[in-house]
Amino acid sequence: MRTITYAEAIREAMTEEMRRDPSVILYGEDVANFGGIFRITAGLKEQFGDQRVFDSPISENAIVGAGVGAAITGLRPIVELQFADFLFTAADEIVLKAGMWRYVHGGAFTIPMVVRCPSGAAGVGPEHGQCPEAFFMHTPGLRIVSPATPADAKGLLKTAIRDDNPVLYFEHKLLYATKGEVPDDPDFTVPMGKAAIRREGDALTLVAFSAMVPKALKVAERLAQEGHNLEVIDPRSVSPFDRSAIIESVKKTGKIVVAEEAYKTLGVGAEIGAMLMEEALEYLDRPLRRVAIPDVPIPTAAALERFVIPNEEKIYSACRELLS
Amino acid sequence: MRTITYAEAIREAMTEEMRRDPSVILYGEDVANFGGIFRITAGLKEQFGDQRVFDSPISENAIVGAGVGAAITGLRPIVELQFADFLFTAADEIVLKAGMWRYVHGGAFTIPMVVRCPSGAAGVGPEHGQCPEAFFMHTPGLRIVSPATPADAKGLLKTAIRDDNPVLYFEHKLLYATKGEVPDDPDFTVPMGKAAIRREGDALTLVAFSAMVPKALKVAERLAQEGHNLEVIDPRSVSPFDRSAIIESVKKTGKIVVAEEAYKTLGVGAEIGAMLMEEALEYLDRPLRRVAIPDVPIPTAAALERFVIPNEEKIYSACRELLS
Amino acid sequence: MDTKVRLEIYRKMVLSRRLEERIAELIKSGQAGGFMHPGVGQEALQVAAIEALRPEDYLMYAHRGVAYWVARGVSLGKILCDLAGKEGGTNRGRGGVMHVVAPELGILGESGTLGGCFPIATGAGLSIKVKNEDRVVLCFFGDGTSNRGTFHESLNLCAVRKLPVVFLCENNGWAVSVPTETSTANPDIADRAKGYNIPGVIVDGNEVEQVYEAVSQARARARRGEGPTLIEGKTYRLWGHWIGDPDNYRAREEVEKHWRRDPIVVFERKLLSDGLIDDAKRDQISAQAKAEIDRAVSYMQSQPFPNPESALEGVYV
Amino acid sequence: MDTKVRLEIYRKMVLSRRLEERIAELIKSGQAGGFMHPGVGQEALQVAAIEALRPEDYLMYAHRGVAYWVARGVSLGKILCDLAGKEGGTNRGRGGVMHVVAPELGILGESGTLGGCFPIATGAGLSIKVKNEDRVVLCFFGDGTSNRGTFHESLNLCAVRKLPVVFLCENNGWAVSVPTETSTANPDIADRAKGYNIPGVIVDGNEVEQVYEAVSQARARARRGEGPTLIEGKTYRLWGHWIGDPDNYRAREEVEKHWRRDPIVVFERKLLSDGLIDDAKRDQISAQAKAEIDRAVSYMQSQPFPNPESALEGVYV
Ligand SMILES: Cc1ncc(C[n+]2csc(CCOP(=O)(O)OP(=O)(O)O)c2C)c(N)n1
Ligand SMILES: Cc1ncc(C[n+]2csc(CCOP(=O)(O)OP(=O)(O)O)c2C)c(N)n1
Ligand SMILES: [Mg+2]
Ligand SMILES: [Mg+2]
Repeated sequence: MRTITYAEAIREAMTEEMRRDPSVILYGEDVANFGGIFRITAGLKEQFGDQRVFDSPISENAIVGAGVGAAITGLRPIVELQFADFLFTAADEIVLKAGMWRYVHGGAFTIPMVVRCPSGAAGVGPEHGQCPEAFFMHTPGLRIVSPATPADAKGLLKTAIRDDNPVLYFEHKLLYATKGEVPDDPDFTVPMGKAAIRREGDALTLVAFSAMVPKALKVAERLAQEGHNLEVIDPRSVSPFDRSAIIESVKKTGKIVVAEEAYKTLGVGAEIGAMLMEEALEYLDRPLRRVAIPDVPIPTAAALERFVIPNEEKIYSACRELLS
Repeated sequence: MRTITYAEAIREAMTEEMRRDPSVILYGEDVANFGGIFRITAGLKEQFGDQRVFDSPISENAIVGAGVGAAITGLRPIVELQFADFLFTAADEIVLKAGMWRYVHGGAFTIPMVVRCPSGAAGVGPEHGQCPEAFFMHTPGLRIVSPATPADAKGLLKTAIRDDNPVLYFEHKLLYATKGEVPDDPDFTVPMGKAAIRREGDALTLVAFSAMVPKALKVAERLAQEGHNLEVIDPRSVSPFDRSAIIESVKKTGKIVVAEEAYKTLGVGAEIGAMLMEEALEYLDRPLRRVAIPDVPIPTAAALERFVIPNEEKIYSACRELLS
Repeated sequence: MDTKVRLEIYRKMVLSRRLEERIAELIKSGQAGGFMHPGVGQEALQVAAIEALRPEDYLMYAHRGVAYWVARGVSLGKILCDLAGKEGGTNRGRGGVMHVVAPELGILGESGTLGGCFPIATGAGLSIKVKNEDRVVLCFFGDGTSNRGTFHESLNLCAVRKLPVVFLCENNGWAVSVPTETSTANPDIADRAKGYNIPGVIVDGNEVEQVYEAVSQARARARRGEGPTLIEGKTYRLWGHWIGDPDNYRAREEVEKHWRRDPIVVFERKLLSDGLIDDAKRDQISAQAKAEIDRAVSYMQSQPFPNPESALEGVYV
Repeated sequence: MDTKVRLEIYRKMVLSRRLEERIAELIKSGQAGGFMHPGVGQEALQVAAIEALRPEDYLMYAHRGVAYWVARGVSLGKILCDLAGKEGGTNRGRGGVMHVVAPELGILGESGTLGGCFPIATGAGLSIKVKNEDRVVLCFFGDGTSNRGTFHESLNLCAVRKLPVVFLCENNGWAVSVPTETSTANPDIADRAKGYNIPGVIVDGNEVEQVYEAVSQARARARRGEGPTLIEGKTYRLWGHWIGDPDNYRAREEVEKHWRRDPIVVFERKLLSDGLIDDAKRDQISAQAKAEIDRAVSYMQSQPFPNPESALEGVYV
């Protein structure tokens, strides 16, 4: 085990997979010469050459669509979008091409591509700061992964690159610098669709993914000191989505809070709530609480952003309310 | 009161509003010379001239984005997308421009534009047959309207055209030919955000909008003959969303089924389920049932499409299950 | 141009035309549904261009008719099954005729949203370049489709990375009811090539030899690693936009004028005057086409509709 | 070119440069945050083009610096408040310096997704045409941004409907770390004009007179109802892409070479040799700039941060 950052974990995963499989390529804006505006791809062009790692024009439709075209003809492209929000500029390529090209063509192709999407609010407004997992979770055909730790960042990215389905890989900008232990085994991978129980407990189920996980764990510690043992569940991927992990936990706790960095309406918490109403109604002794962005575009000014993005205080009070 | 079709109602609304307000314009592919591939805009160019009604290139980003630009400079554009699915080809213009231009610019502008989107499965697959309301319901800044009757089609479109917010107006292709009574009053409008109770009852709350409404009403009749009085609620718009109408009904019935033509995961039913778990948990005596597309792209062949699109039979059995 | 090739092109043009005539009957008699956009009038452009390819090349066809598939050798029976939404086709009723596919023939499928073809073709070109393979991509699209932003992004990306993609615009003067001049500031699509520093070539799309020659040269250029070419074939859609189109937006005279340049008739005259076919041969080719189509129709009729539950299969690997 | 105009352009160029220097200090000392993309080196292009407009014209600026706003007359204090995320700016902390707006000056805002500007500018042009108003739209964008599909869709739509929009590309040779030749098949963006049957003009973007002249002509053409013009100004970004950019991807020599063509120095020399300014005048202009900026900074510092709850206001009308 070594302790490395989330950013290093992502770079390691790409490096190892590109070494392992010559059909893996990487392109996007500023990924080659500059090593990515977040420096995630630094050194990859030097290692793998300018055919397998190259800078693309500012052409998000072509970037994503070419990934689909490359994937159905034998490559395993990793494409980097500079910000997850730019998925909207290529939504047809994401939703109707990556997500459905296989199905509408009767399974004639596999689409082994990964779209790396730096997500998360960081004082840059709604065009550079969203976490749009929920948008694309509604679409059949896509895998959607949102690691919260360096180990998951590495293990899930390796799985995504090896997977034959298109994967949206959300890497939260505020997690890049966070450190954590990562196994040395070059074949260490983390399966998609398997939630991580970050902390076991029976008082309340707290679901959080991506940058919400560290916040959720702090809240759980604080409540532990107040005598409440929370179960913190990190789904890690919302497609495939480990529904049973959440259902089983709620059967035990009877209470659930979902913390996410999405707009509240039809955020991931909505699906969780509806699923529990379908499959665990009799176990629920308290109402659902969703801690999410209150349905306004993410403002840029720190004073405003802080107010709309879920933080420990808000997660804490939502849990407290249910526990009292 | 006259009896006209849903298609005629849409045309009437546009005609009257264009007559009433010279700042209303209409453009899109084939809308002028041809009168629209569904003939909805027939005759409008002849009445209002080729500056206010014109054919655009096949350029969805420019079509929608120019609508935003025209709206912030004093026009009230109605833009027609040939199929609702093409919203994905212009998602940046829809989500981040129409939806947020006002907010990020501190309220400097209003965005009085309407995007008309023919929706619904009709043997044409997932690129010409989706009902994508739920996708855009997640986004702050947009109004989303889905009329089910000729009266609502007319009244809601007039409201949408007069509204200063961007409105996605979903007109279901299979409803175009349906007939219904429409008030003569040229100032007849229907407010957004006010659900219609299509049928009163206390046995179960059945929520349905757009083309699901006639199906829901047939199911309600059938169950009435079996002695169960369903309450059928048509939200008519999912943004603004008349949450209280649904909550109040469920407090009375304790049971809810949501029927929609969206993919099940994170469809509108998900938000309804989560909302009820937040605000009406103690009133629910039976689990939620969502009748929706089982998370596969809409197949083209009739035999397959019929299997995935909610129909009376599926809605009926979902209700029956809860009633037994 | 090689005689065998010319005869093969003629045969496939005739076969395509006869097949679309039969499809029109099937649709009108309710034996098939689907969004069928007939290619009648554009067969020379479609067939000649595809004949200029090699078996290993990739094809992104457009939504305009059956000739692409016929030229590439997709069995007619499969095409009809896709049209009718039956098993026995290429996509098991999933995508219908809008998504006919044949990876073994290099046919990569179709994007139902126009312009989706450009980035996909670009990606296929990227594969070829990265894997250093000896093949190219031929990407068909209409004049109207050329106004999608994806056209611009893809041509630039292909040009700057010198990807082996041949872009072939079928400029038939109309996009549904909209004439090219109404939607397109410069109706010569090939003039856009300068903006990407690539060759832009205009040919008479109803002249088999011109099309074959232009595509052959573009293919050779792509193989030399010099990148994409933008070819524009001027042609005309002789039938409505889709089967059932009232087609009341075009002047009858205009349509009739173009019927006189029906590419099949034009090419037939040449072959006759060059003595490559005679009336007997022509009748034989047309009879063979009819027989082949009859077989395909009965194959289609013999096929079952897909099992409804199968709709749930194959979203993910 | 009118003397008053030249002096005004010079004053605004100097004011913009000094303001960006001050903004860099504010950011480095943590008194302001935000995504600031400095425009140092491109002031001639930005200021001269905007001086060629009339008060009633619309402006879509790009993300590259403050000169657009300064030239159009936005108060410096407001700009700094937007940068600092405070009240007293143009957008109440909603959009920050990426969304400076001033409808009363025709400034329509900015799209944070590059290329979003093109359709919006097109729509503003549409308004002008439909309402038959006497104004035009000036739309700035970078060379890298010109590769978005929205460029193509919008230029074609403006050209085919003859909308009064002037498209002005600031070709500074780089898009963040990517040189134009690496991302753009034809680095002369103006060559794309042919594809839309509109004039494409290349000017030295560091030469005030050339820019002013080109924009004036394009504006006149638009007003005559002849439609859009595509102008490309060759220029150079003298600072990093954003404040804090390591800027380690460009050769120092290249950057130094361009510093020798610093548009302010170039223009200053001309004004001196033409006797329009002398050293005293120059120092006075620079002193006035400093004083104005000092006032703006204290205004900014005196302004409160927005009330957090206000984040919930104003999504809908
Ligand atoms: C993005 C998108 N916009 C619109 C359509 C609807 N549509 C299908 S075919 C067509 C006309 C295409 O014209 P052109 O590209 O010239 O091809 P042609 O039909 O003339 O062969 C249109 C508008 C679509 N399928 N996708
Ligand atoms: C759609 C989109 N893609 C990428 C970005 C990130 N980005 C911001 S500025 C920039 C470079 C723009 O280059 P250019 O247009 O040449 O303008 P310059 O910065 O050189 O002035 C990039 C890639 C963005 N904001 N939007
Ligand atoms: Mg055409
Ligand atoms: Mg640049």
